[in-house]
Amino acid sequence: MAILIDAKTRVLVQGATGREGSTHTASMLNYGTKILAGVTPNRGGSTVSGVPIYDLVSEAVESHPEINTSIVFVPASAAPEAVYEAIDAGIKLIIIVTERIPIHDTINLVAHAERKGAKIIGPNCPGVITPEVAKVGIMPAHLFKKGRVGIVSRSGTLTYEVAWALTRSGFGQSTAVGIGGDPVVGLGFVDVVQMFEADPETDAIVVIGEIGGDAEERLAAYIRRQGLAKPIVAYIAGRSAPKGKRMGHAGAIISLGSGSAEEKRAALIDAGVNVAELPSQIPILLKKAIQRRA
Amino acid sequence: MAILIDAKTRVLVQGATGREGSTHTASMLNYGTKILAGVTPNRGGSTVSGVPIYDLVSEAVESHPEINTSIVFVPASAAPEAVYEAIDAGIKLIIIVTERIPIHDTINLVAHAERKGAKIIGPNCPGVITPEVAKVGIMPAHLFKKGRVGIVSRSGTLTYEVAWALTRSGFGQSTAVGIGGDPVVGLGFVDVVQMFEADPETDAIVVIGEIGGDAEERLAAYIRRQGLAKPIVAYIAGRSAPKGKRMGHAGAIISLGSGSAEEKRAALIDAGVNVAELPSQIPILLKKAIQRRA
Amino acid sequence: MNLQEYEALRLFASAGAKVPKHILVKDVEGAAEAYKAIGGTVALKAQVAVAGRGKAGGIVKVSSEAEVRAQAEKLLKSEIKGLKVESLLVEEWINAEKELYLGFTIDRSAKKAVALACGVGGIDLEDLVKSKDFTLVREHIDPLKGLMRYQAYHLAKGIGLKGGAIIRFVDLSIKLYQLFKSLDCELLESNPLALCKDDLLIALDARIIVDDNALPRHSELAQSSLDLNPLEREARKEGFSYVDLEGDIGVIGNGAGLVMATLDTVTYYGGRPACFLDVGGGASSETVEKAVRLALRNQRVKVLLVNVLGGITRCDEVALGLVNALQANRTIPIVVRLVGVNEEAGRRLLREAGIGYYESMEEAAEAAVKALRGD
Amino acid sequence: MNLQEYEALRLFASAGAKVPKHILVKDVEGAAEAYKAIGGTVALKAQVAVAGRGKAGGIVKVSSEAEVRAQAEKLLKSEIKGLKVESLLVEEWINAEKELYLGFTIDRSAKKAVALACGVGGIDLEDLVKSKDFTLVREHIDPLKGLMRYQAYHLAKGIGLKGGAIIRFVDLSIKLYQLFKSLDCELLESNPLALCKDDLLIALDARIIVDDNALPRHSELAQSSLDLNPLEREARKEGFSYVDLEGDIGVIGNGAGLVMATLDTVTYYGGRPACFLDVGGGASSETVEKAVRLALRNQRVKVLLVNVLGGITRCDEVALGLVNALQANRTIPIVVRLVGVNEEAGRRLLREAGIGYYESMEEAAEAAVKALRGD
Repeated sequence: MAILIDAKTRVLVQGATGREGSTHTASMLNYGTKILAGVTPNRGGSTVSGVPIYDLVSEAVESHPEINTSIVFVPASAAPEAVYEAIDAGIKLIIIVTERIPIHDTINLVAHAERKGAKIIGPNCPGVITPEVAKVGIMPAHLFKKGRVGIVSRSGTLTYEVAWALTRSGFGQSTAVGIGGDPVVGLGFVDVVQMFEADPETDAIVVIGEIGGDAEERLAAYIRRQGLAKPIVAYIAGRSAPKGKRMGHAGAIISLGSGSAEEKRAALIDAGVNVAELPSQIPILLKKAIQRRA
Repeated sequence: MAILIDAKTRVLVQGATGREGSTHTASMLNYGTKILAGVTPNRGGSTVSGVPIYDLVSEAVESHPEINTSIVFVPASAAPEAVYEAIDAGIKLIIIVTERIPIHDTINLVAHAERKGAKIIGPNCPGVITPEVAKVGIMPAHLFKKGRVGIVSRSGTLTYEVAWALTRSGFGQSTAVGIGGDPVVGLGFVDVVQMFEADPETDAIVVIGEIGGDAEERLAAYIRRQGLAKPIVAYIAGRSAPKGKRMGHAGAIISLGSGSAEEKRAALIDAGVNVAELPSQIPILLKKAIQRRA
Repeated sequence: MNLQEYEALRLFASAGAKVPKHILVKDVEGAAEAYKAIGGTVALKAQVAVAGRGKAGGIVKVSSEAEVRAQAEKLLKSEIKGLKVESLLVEEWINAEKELYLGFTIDRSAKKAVALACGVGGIDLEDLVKSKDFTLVREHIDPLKGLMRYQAYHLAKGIGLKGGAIIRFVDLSIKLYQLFKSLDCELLESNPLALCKDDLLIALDARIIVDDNALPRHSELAQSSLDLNPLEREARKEGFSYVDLEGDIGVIGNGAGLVMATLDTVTYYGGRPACFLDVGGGASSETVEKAVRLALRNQRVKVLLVNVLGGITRCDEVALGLVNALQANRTIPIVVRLVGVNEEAGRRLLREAGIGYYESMEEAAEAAVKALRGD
Repeated sequence: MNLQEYEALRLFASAGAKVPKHILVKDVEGAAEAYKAIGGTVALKAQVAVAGRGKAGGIVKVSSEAEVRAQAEKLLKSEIKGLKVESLLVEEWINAEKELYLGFTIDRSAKKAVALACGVGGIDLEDLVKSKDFTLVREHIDPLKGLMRYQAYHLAKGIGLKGGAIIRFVDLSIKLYQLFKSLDCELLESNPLALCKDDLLIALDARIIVDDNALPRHSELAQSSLDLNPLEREARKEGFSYVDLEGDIGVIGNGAGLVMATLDTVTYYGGRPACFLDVGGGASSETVEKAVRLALRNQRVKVLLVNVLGGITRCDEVALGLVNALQANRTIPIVVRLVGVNEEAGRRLLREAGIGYYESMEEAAEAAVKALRGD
């Protein structure tokens, strides 16, 4: 059943009529994702790639009560309200692709989602793919292949790079989750690793971290505390990044004396995680780790 | 064990050094209430009737971890923050005596308390008394007597009037709860009636309502839906109040075409509640109701 | 506190809502001047803060200066639901394609603010709430995030708006909600809200009730009290809860619930209360004295009934206040019920002044009714 | 965005915080004038938005006009941590009884804002966080209710304040938190915050970093970018994520994570990157062309490494952009890794233009390092 996204996933696209929204609606449908409806205020009654558009999430959900997942392409200024709307309509998994949402808005919406028991992925994330089942995101799906390795990542293109390397090495993926590159995001490494650990269709886990914050250190602390039954390999981008400079992602910055790749690597290694020095080493380390456990 | 307040109740007084706070601290202590600490910012280190005063609730709770109840006498402008402070320090029962708290502030603090699983009584309430055990409130305790009737009321003095009438008729009280006279309050009639219904030390229930809002109608609806094993008698003040005029309590106003005493009486009678026409009839109706059930 | 209509209109406008041209006037000459400034057809609106003003003849449509003068004179001499008309609003007459209702208030059971909209306007909210003929659409507002655009959108669709009207309605709702919240309102409504051509929305009427408890943080508001008569205004200044009633037995007591119950008991025994006066908790003798003097200024009061159950309030203080108030001025019968803390000392004071007292509220109420009948 | 210090001081003052008298100057003459206006002892502070300015000699205490002239001239000719000093703040010298730290930032793991206070000021927050010598007191801020007074009180007690100083610290904290929130800050700090006699608190330094993503709603802020060098400023204008580095291999790619990994791979093979340039997702040929031209303006770039994994980005667009950019201007070796959507079309374009390409990032990075060595 993989994690987060599976054959039962029924998708709502918020901001479906915009450039990004419509392009990716077509691409997701093409991959076989079951998209039941889209929402754009004042566009109710139209369609995008045959998907009916509604003015309000409540209307979409009323007409399509099977909807259980939303993907948000709404521009940053309106995205937080779109997420509240989805939460209030009872949708429990919301994937926010939108980038450039102000951090205080994200803090508020993540707090609200927690209050209402909804899971948030992102913002500023490529989404989630369960290869050959469904993609709720913007990733180039041809690089992914069905299999038993779970990927969780703070980066978009680097996820594709790693997924492709795994695919070519014969490691298909159960699910790949992009948690987003912002300083504050909904689900974190620990949340997703716990899901992979519990998922019978996942045999091994790949974590792609980067500089900034302490998400990797928290994962390391979690693993030290709880242990992990499945083999895990990590890669941390940004070893050569200078202090105090934002490396593209809003969250990728070494600041307040923490967040360097070295610290993260050290913490993970200390927790028994295999850490690759280059993305291309991931499949090799994974193979070794699996053999070791077997 | 009565409800809300019992022998295990350990009290913090917020705003203990003010005129009201210090008077009632003395009076509650005198009644035997276990007050462990008081809080007033910048007064830490002093005492009120021998009770140690702290600057912060967190300090009081650290020194007296047995504290499980707070009573708030802090002036309206600072009362909401005092309540947040108590909630954040983990106190699960907070009795707000303060009157004149703006309604939007009350809405916020009640929502926050719900989020954190704390019970709020009031604002603008006389508090709670479990006669001959403890009083956490401002009521004249000599009018109350230990017994097996639970009282819940939107009014202060009228509660005393009714308690005294019950006492003189030989009906002592298990607990008397003043839920407060504001339009929005924490615990409502239904919450407290449910507690009395479940309380082995309560045999019968007296409800004192008044005009304004629909708390009595909601109680009636609850009783119609769920039934009630214990005999119940109600009195509704304000049959002779005109529409659109606020009768003292912020909440006592017939507005938007609802909230009249007649409607409330009719709803309660329809739910099988015995409704007194005068406060003095309550003990008589109670006697009859108890005999009927027996 | 009920704001005056012109002040509510000003606040609506400052929040970004469109309102008609309007001028507040106090006399006929002013009304004529205002008409000249606005022209065409105008509404003359009596400035009294009561619901149902329109039905009671408080709004007149006029189209000439002569008519303005005649109607203004008539209105300024009238009383509406017991309140004297002291000023008029001369307001541009707007041709609405449709009249709507939009309001915000507090839903006590939900413990939240609520936005209300209806596809029909100009009808009392009370009637809207009770009627089965109109659909009143509601959206509860999460205090932690405020009114969301999609909620306003839902209201707009719920009352049948389309296209551009939806967008304008959503924008207006968000603006008025912000005003409602920032002013600590109990009620804020536009009724009717006119939908005009080109999807323009114009608030023909603005009504705002600010939470009295929040007034200390709204010094920007003129303290108006158009919904109170002179005695009620004075009582408020003195810090009493006072309500004028239509009977002849004045009722004073300590505690709102107790005073309400006293009114009910008087009514039960066939009497009719003339006023509700709560002296509050812990009243001093001076406070009680003031309260009695105030009640006696109500010309309808023929018998005074004082009901005190002393808890925080001390009976001796109450008795002293009564004695002092009545010393020089005991023109009508007074009936007292006095029990509780220091009751013996209080009763002694009353006995010495020749004032009787009762043990129970019922006895006292019955005695007051009898005293009125001269029994 | 790092605000300039004088702007941060102005915002602090408008929020109700006390700040020293200060004047921004651009030249020696201005500094002398400012000194005359302020008098006594002043601090000359280089306006560069980098941490550790004081330690790097960017703050000088002076007490005479001659000194001011001499030191201002020196400072205005200097560079601090690679940033040219273009202006100075002449600031009244405050005698502090004690220096404190007060700041607000985002705690990523808690997903909340956090207030931080320390009984020692003037030390980098970075060092405060890491040091065991000082107690840094933290209060997480519930986004739904903001910083509460009792939390600020807790901070004040936690850093050892007493009496009136506590009350002033609490008031200041609430004011600065409101500023932090209303400006959408990532960081707002006063370091040092001076505790002076009579419990006065004066912000000797004000530092504000506004969330770039929130800038669209803060048109009131002057767009300053003192933390960026000229090439970085230009890149930001073009919409690129660009960071200047100290090596000689320029790195361009699509996606921040991928570009970071490319830098790491270059480093792994012994090379040193000269820049980080992310063209983003779905870049057109024009965007790629601009990116290449921009990178080539970095004088340190001796080899250019382009790493594109096409998903949303199309390889043919990338190739076209590269070819166009390099047509007239191919002075240095370029190494390309190009795979993904439309890779065949893209590679054909490269082949036709005589540009080689690789299949893997590792091969390409290794090749770039070799190209630099002239292998």
